[in-house]
Formats: sequence, C-alpha cells, structure tokens
Amino acid sequence: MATQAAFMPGSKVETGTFWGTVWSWLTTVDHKRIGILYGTSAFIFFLVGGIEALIMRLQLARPDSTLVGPERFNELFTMHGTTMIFLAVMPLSAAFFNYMIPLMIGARDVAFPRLNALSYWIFLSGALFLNSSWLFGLAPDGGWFGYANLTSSQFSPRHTIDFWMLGLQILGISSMLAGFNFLVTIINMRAPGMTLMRMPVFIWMSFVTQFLLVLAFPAITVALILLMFDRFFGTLFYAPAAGGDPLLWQHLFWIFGHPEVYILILPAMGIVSEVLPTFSRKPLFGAPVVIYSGIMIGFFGFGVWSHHMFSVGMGPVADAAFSISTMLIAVPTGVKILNWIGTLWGGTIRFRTPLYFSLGFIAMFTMGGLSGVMHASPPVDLQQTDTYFVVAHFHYVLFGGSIFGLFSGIYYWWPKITGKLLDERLGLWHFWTMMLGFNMTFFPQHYLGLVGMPRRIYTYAPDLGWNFWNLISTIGAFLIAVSLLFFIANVIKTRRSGAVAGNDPWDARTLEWAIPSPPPVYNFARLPQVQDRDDFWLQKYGDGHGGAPRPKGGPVTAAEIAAIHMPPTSYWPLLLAIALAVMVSGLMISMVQVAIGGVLTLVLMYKFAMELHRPPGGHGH
Amino acid sequence: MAEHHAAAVATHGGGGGHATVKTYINVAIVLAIITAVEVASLYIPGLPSSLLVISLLAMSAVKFFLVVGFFMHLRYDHPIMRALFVGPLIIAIAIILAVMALFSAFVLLPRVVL
Amino acid sequence: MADHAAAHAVHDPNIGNTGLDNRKVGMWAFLGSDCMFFGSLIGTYLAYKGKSISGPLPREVFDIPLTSYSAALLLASSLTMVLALAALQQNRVKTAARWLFVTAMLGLHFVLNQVYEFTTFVLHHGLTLSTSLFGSTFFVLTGFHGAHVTGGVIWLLLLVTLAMRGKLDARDYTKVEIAGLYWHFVDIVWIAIFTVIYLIP
Amino acid sequence: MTQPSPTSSHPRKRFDWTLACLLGAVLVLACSCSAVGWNWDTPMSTVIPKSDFGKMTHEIFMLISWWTLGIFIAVEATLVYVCWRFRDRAGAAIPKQVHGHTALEVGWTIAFAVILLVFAIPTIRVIFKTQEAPAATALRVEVVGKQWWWEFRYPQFKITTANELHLPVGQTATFLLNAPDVIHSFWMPQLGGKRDVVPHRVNHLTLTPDTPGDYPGQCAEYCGMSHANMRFRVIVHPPAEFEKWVKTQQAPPVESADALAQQGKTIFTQSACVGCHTITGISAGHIGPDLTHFASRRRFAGSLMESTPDNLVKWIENPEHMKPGALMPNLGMTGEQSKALGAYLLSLK
Repeated sequence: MATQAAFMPGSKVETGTFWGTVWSWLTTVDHKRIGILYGTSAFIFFLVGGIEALIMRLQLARPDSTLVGPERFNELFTMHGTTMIFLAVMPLSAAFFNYMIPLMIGARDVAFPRLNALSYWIFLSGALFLNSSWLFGLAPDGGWFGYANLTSSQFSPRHTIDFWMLGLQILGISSMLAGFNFLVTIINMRAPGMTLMRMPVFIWMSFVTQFLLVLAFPAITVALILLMFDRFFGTLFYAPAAGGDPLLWQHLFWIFGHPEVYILILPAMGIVSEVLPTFSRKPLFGAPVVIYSGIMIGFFGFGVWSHHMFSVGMGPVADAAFSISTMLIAVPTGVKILNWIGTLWGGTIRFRTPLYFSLGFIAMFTMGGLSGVMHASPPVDLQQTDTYFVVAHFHYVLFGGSIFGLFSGIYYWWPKITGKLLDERLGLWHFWTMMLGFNMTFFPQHYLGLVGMPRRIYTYAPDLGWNFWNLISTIGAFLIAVSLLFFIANVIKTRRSGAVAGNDPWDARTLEWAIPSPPPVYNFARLPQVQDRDDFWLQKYGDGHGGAPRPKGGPVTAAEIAAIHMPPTSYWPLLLAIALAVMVSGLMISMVQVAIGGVLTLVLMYKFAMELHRPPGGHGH
Repeated sequence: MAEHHAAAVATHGGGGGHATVKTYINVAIVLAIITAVEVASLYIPGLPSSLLVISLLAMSAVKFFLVVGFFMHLRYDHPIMRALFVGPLIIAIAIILAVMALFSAFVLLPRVVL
Repeated sequence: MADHAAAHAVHDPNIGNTGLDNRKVGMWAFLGSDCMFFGSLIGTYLAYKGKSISGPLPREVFDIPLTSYSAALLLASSLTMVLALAALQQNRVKTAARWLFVTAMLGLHFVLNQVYEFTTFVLHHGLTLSTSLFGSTFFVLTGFHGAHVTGGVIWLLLLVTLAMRGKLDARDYTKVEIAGLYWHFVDIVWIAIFTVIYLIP
Repeated sequence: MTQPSPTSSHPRKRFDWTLACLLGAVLVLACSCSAVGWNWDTPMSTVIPKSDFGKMTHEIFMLISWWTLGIFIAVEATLVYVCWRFRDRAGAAIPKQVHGHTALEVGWTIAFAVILLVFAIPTIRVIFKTQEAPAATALRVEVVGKQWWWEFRYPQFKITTANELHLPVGQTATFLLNAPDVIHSFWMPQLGGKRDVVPHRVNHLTLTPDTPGDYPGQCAEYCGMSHANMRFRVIVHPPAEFEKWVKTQQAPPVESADALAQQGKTIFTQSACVGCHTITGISAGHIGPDLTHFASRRRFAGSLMESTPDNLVKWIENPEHMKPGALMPNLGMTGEQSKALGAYLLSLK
C-alpha cells in the first residue's frame, strides 16, 4: 500500500557544515524547527515595530515637536500597527502553534508538514516585502486599518498603499494555509484517547483561533482585492463619486478585524490557562467553562464588528444591536478571568517567571477588558473612539494581554524548546521593568484620551494640558525597551550557561513534558494513550482521588524508533513562496513579471503536489 | 488492493448508507428540473415579485443542499466535516444579511453640491 | 479486508486517529473558508445592488437563456464528476479518466461561455469594470467564480493526464475525491450566484 | 497525595533587593506624578461636558466607570490576596485537585450579565434619544470637512465661514456633516462625542450647548498628511452676541482706506487667489476658505495660527511649511506682496 509513504526514517538534520545547516533549515518540514523560525522572525519584527513605536513616542514627548515630519510619522504608526499585529503577535502565536500543538496532542508532526513550511516562507516573504517599502521611501501611510477612500489612487497616488495591500494579501495566504493545517492537525492528529474535551486548553484556544483565521481572513482578502481592483483596474468599489461607499471597506475590514482581535488574544489566553495550573499545581478551574467561553468569544466575534464604527452614523438600531452583542461578548471574557483566579485559589503557588507574566496578563488584561466595556456603549464610544483612550485600551489588551501572555509562554516552554532554563533573576528584572514601563507608557494614555488627545496626530499644541503625561508615556516606552534588553541578556546568558532543564522542570501537567527537552525529531517514540486533560499529571500522581500513578510502559526499543517514519525535507515550499512574491510584487512593476511569476507559481504548485505522488522510494504492493 | 482501499474509503465515511450511481442520476434529474422551473418562473406573467424572490431562493437552496448532501457526500460523511462546512456557511449567510441591512439603512443622499 | 486497511491506516500518514483523511478534512475546512470569501463578494454585490448612478442596468445586459445553459453545464459536470469517482472506486481507471475529462470539458465550456458573456457586455453594452458599481461588482464576483472554475479545469486535466500515464488508480481515490469536492463547491457557488445575481430581479 | 514536588531541588530564590528598591522608587515617583498631573479641566476635556448631548454621554460614562472601577479593584485585590495566601511554603503538599464549582461559575456568569444589563439599558435609551430627528427650530449648520480645514455654512443666514464655528447658547444646533474628499470626523470634545464626516453622505449630529465659551475642536479620523493640523474652534455665544456675529458675517466686506490694504486687494484680485477663495463681491472661488470676513476670525489655516500679520506672511510665502501637505500653492509672492496681502486680509473684519 504505502502510496503516500515516501517517509524516510527520522532524518539526521545536522549535516555539520555551515551551508549544510543553512540548507537543512531552508528545507525543513519539522514543525519544531518551523516553530523556531516563526518565533525568531516574529521577535525580530517585534523589535522593529518597537523601534517604530519609540520614534513615535520621541516625537510626541513634547508639543510642536519637529523630530519627524507628518509624512514619516504617518508611516511609522501605520507600520507599527501592521508590524505588531501581522508580523509580531500573530507569528509569535504561530510559533507556539507550530511547536506546541503536535507535542500537546501527542502527534509526531502537523497534518501537512510541507504546507507548514510553505506558510512560514510565505509569511517571511510577505513580511520582507512589506518592510522593503522603507528602502524605497514608500512605507505605507494609510493607518493599519487603511480606511477607504484615503487609500484610493486619487488620495494616495504613490505605491505606499500598494506595498501595504499586497503585503497583507501575501501574509493572509500564509495565515490561512497555517489555519487549515492546524485545524486538520487538531481535528485529526490527536493521540488515541484524546477526545475534544480532553484537549489541553491551549489547544482549545488555538483551535478556536484557527477557525477565526480561516473564516476572518477571506473578508479582508475580499476587501483588499476590491481595493486592488480600484487602484489598478479602475473599479469603483470605494469611489464615492460613482455611488460607491467608503464604509463598505470599514465593514469588510472589521468583519475581519474584530475576529482578528481574538486571533491575537486567544492564544495568549490558552498559554495562561496552561501556566496557571502548572504553577499552582491544580487543574484549571472550570476548564469546560473556559473552553466554552473561548468558543463563544470566537462565535460572537463575528457579530460585533460594527462597534468599531459607532461614529460613522449607522443609525440608532444598528448602534443598539452592535452595542448589545458587544456587551454579550464581555460575559465569557469576564468569566475566564474569574476562572483563572479560581485556579490559583487553594493552590500551592510557585512563583517563577512564567507565572509572573501570566499574573501580569490577568492584571493588565482585566484593565483592558473593563475599558473595553466602556466603549461598548456607543454614546461613550463617541467620546473615546479615535482618541488615546482607545490606544490605551487596546494596548492593555494586546500588550498587557497578548504580549505578557506570549512572554509567559516563552519562559514556560523555553526549557522544552532549548533544553535549558531561562535565568530566574533576569527574568524577574525583565518582568518588573516591563510591567512598570508598560503601565507608565499606557496608563497615562487613558487620561490623555479623556482630555481629548486624538490618536494618529504627529503634533499637538502646547496649551492643551497634554504635555506632562506625554513625556511620562515616552519615558515609559523606553523602560519597555530596557526590559527587552533584560530578556535578550537572559537569552544570551542561558545559551552560554543556562541550567539544564530535563524533561519536566516545572512539574507540569500536559503531554509535551513527558518527552525529552528538546524533543527528538519524532517527538514521541510511542504515541501516548490519553485519559485526561492533564494526562501527564495523572501519569505522575494518579487522578487525585486515590487512584495510583499510571504504570509506565516498558523501555522504548531501538526497533520501535527505527520504525518511525518522518517526512523528508523539501525545497518546494521555499521556491513556491519566492515565486508567489515575484508574482505579487509584479503588480507594482509590470504585468510581464506578474505573468512570469504566475506561471512559475503554477508550475511549482504542480511540483509541490507531485513530490509525494508515487515517489521513487515508495514501495507499493 | 483496489477493493481494500474502497473498503477503507467506505469506513472513513462514517455514517449510514452510501450513494450509488442510480442516486446520482436521480439527483441530477431533480436538479435539472428545478433549474428549469427556476428559469421558467421568470416568465410567468403577473407573479408577485416577493413570491418570485422567495420561491427562487427556496429552489436554489434545495439545489444547493442536494449537491452538498449527495454529490459531496456530506449526508453520509463524518459530523466534523458537516460542522466544518455548515458552520462557516451560516456565518457567511448571516454576515451577508447583516451587511445588506446595514446598507439599505444608509440613505445615500443625492450628491451634495459643494 | 477491513482489518488489512486498518493495519495500513497506521502507516498512511494522511489518515488521522479519527479515521478521517487529513486532505479531506483540509478540503472541507477550505470550502468553509471559501464560503466566507464568496459570502463577502456576494454581500458586496447585494450592498451595491441598485446603487449605480450610470451605465446599463443588470436586466438590460443579462442573457438569461445563455446563463441558464451555463448553469446546466456546471450541474451536468457535477454529475460526471461523481460518476468519475464511482468508476475510480471500482478501479475502472479508463472510465474514470473519461468522466474526469468530460467534467473538465463541461467546465471549460462554462468558462468559454463566460468569456463570451463578458465580451458581449464590454463590446455591445459598454459595461466594463469601471463603468458603474454594477460593472465593478458583477465582473469581480463572477470573474472570481470563473477563476475558481478555471483552476478546477486545470486540476481535473492534470488528473486526467496522470490517469493516462498510468499514475492514477483506486489508491488515489481521496486525491480525486477532494478535487471533486472543490468542483462541486464551485457548482454550488454558481447555484447561489445564478439565483441571487441573475434571476432575482 | 503528599509526594514532595520533584522540583523541590530548585533552590528557593533569594529576595532581590535591587529590584525591590527600584520598584519602590518608581512607585513613589508615580504617586508624586499623579498628585500633580491630573487636571481634568483642560481645553479639550471630554469629562466636563458643556451640552445636553455631552451630559447624557457623560452620565453613562460615569456609571460604567464606577462599576468597572469597583470590579477592577475587586479583581486585582483578589488576585493579590490569592497570590499571597496560597504562595508555596516549604514542604507544602500537592493541593487538592479541584476541577471547578458549577454553582459558583453559573453565579458569576449571571452576575456579569446583570451588570452589563445595567449598562445596556441607559445606553440604548441615550442612543435613541441623541439620534432623534431635530426640532424644526434647530439651527442648521452644514459642516464640510476638507483636507485639512473645516468649512461651516449657515444656510438660513447665508453665511459661510471657516475653522471657526459660532453657536448660540441654549439653542439646539443640528450639524449636517459632509466631505468632498476623504473621511474626517467632526469632534468638539467639550460639547460631546464625535461623528464621522463621510464623502457623499450626510451624517447628523444634534446638540444644545449650555455654557458660553471658546472650545477647541479637531478632526478625529485619520485623513492624510496634515490630519493633526485639521483643527477648529467653537465659540458658544449668549444669544444677543450671536445675533451680532450673524449680522457682521452677513455684511459685505469692509473697504479699508489703508494704502497697504488697498495694494493687497489689487494683488488678490490679479493673482490666482481668486480661483480658490470667495470674498463677496470680489471673487467666487470654492476650493479654499471663504475670506469675506477673514479678520473676524482669530485663527486661520485649520485653526493652526493666530491671525497676525507675521503669521499671514509666513503662510502666504510657504503654506507647505506651516501646514505640511497644504493644498494652497506657494504663489511665489515677494515679501512686499505678501505683507500687502496680509494687511488686506486683516482689514476684512
């Protein structure tokens, strides 16, 4: 049989030579390596987006500042938003999806390993394409949500918007491919016995996120396609003079944009839901409720988009409807927070860096959630929307929430990924400076918004009472930068002299801790038989109701290992991603390039598809 | 070889029976008839347009689910497959309806002379 | 026989622990996502329906008999697609290839009809992408559907080529099945477009 | 259930005094900053409303604020308490593996829903109240947002002005918002919430100012290069004063006897100025602001600058420098010419 089984034994990836190593990374289809690639790239782009933020904060430190002009400032806030969302937080989450999903569900890889590599390379090409705009002096300047009709060729005649619109299309393809891959992985590759309700909560939150990815991105894809046709082929979708309505963009964008918010926060919620039980040594309090809340958030996430548009004049009925749906979605979110606190209650809480970041997540996300409830009320929102109050709100959600959650995940899983524990002392310095810097930067912005400072202004008059807290906010931003230096120092120190982690340094609860750190290529020598959500904990301690620890199977034999088939490396994903970038960038250069890139893409898709069809090594029978 | 694969495929299906060639042909005939009725209904004089719209939508929905249910085997397939398709379909339809409502609520006034 | 298959399922990397084929689950997930894609396009069309301020009206340009014929072509192609699958299941590769080819040709006929339709619109009715909102929404929506059909035709023809080179048989059932799912999806999208855009006045 | 943790080999970390001192210092600093820094009575404050609309909004804002503040304190305090109370002590046993508490979870779900209902009811009332059709007696003002300045028209008085909105106190004003180019947002923070100004579509905002004053306003939707410079002022007058203002604006432009101003007038009429600007009786351009009563306005160019001779010269000679991206071209006026033009404009009371 073995039609598809062109699967070679667990490949020896380290080839020794430098170029051999590079090649092995370029052609890898191992979910763990791809996860590391995602994580590293995302962290670099996180720094890029951070530097953009620092320049903006410098500009705003005092009134009537002339450090950067409006042109540069507009580029900076557009790219800061776009970078942080699409090139930092999403891929950082993707890094955890890649590395952790197969480990936590007891699988050897994702469902489509080569597609996984393709997602990464498309992501990287899109990210580089978008950022290459800086080199041409054509950085996008339409804001991260690029409202029509400012983005039309009439009002943005240069290629700035093209870079943004095409870059996002490329990134969208990557996100959707990854979304399909993880959906199938979670549905189909769970270890025997792992029913849906036995999936770890991080897996559940990831699962919901993947649904959101594959269902939300089509909406922005369409919005961007319409924009592309408007700019390149003279259609009239967003042309008011022809009867087109620029608000169509806003609707399509936010049909994507609101689920996107949950795409950014749910993975962090999942991480916190793993870290808290581990460090309080108790199962997640009311795990089913947390899971259902995640599903509710995901589902309702598609019914609240217009709360970003209360000021556009939709009329009282629509305002009321979207206000109510938005308040509804606050319920499951609030429930989650109490469940997390319930998890800590009665535990024996061991304070380690991952836990600090998770606690920081709860404390800060609560704040962001509560300010969110304020602008769920349209009259209040009319005062707050497009001011620094909203800037403060979404940074409490996306920085205080997502970034703290993701750092919690980084500290938590670093030993699993590298085999070494990050330094606790530097970790605490990182946490406290980040916590302080974060609050110093963003808490005053609530005040600034309430005293009328609009967002996206590159300058302000000195007599409005905004000067002092803007300065404090800028100082806070630099404190955040310092906190990241602690993190980088920690990474370097740990690489040199970190403590060896062992399989299970935290006495944790889920499957990934049952295997060596870092895990072997095949993850599990023997696929686990799962009996509970906290399966590994039960293996160690029994069910907590007097049940004995589960007996271990016999030692793994060499023959078992030899029988494991892992997919071979492939260079088609990389080539295909390059061809796609050639095609898309051609839209700004010449249709000949589009055609060449298109044909190349088709040919490579064929090659990609046929690579495993009747391979020479396959042995039919 | 071939048979055992077919058997494997059948087991993957999960749910009850399995469509046969005869079923396919019957479904196709029904589809053809509905399409003919759809087109013909356009030419019925004096049919109130609301009735026309409702019946056209109903007929196309029937066609839609016949193809999905029989040709795409969703009727016989695993519940997960059904959820993967029907869930998004419901969200998509709901969003279309919401967008339509939002846009007819907008009174696009005649161009204001500026 | 079934035991044999089950034993092999362990080795087949495409079959998960649910017994489902990864590729099939993936295809259904993709189709769900594509619902949102076409949903957004159809939503756009409907949001702008009747809001053009110039140019020909839909009812002035639509050729209902031609489009009905096209709709019939796609419906017929769905039948031939399932017939191809049924044949492949019984390892009648030649028959399957023939039906696949017929399916592709019906699809190609549909695309050619669309090319003819578009050409007529442009040349005889002066309706282009940039004439009016109707032109923009109509061409982009049906154009993307046409692109989906074209992609499907290429996919089917590749399968036919494989079959003729002896590289396709019952073992590849799932490969053809997911092509079929895609193909039927394109058909149901047309069912929706045909009714909502062409038939409803 | 009393196995020791396998990680007990982990050394208990020592207390980090440096870090604690740093935290303490910053905390003290933060408190002292807060003591000096929160002044709510600022020119663009949203929390001291000066209209019925602003007040209705503010009531809901305060309602939600107090509730959320309470919830915030409760949650954070519980979090801190739990962390302290259940901290790991040496030799602690594995805690009881509690999986949840259904009644508790159902309880707090319902509690959240009820609290949100408390917010939803007044919210919906105010949504409908503030979007009612305005009374026939309301003052109608057409607000036109343009890149990057504001035009205000009073159709019943046949007045057009720029960057300076005048309203009578106590009379309901309804704004008809429109934009010829891109989306802007019309916002007078002290008078109430914003409303977007969308091309080829008329949006409405209705409110009744209740306190005379001079309030800054600003475009609140990113609209391109000089979005930050798209400001305006709202002057709320006692009724008699408003009448007077209307009379002034309706009058034909003042003829000044000043020689420099006369020279400026000649330059104005003979240059490209007339293509874009209206001065009643002299020119009828519609691209730039109406200048008929330019000197009656305290500020100009998106309310960026005081209307002084110096600023006018700077502006005329290099608009792009004063307001980046400004659509007014640099006409290459000499120093003398721009001075004369400035004098002319400042004579237009």
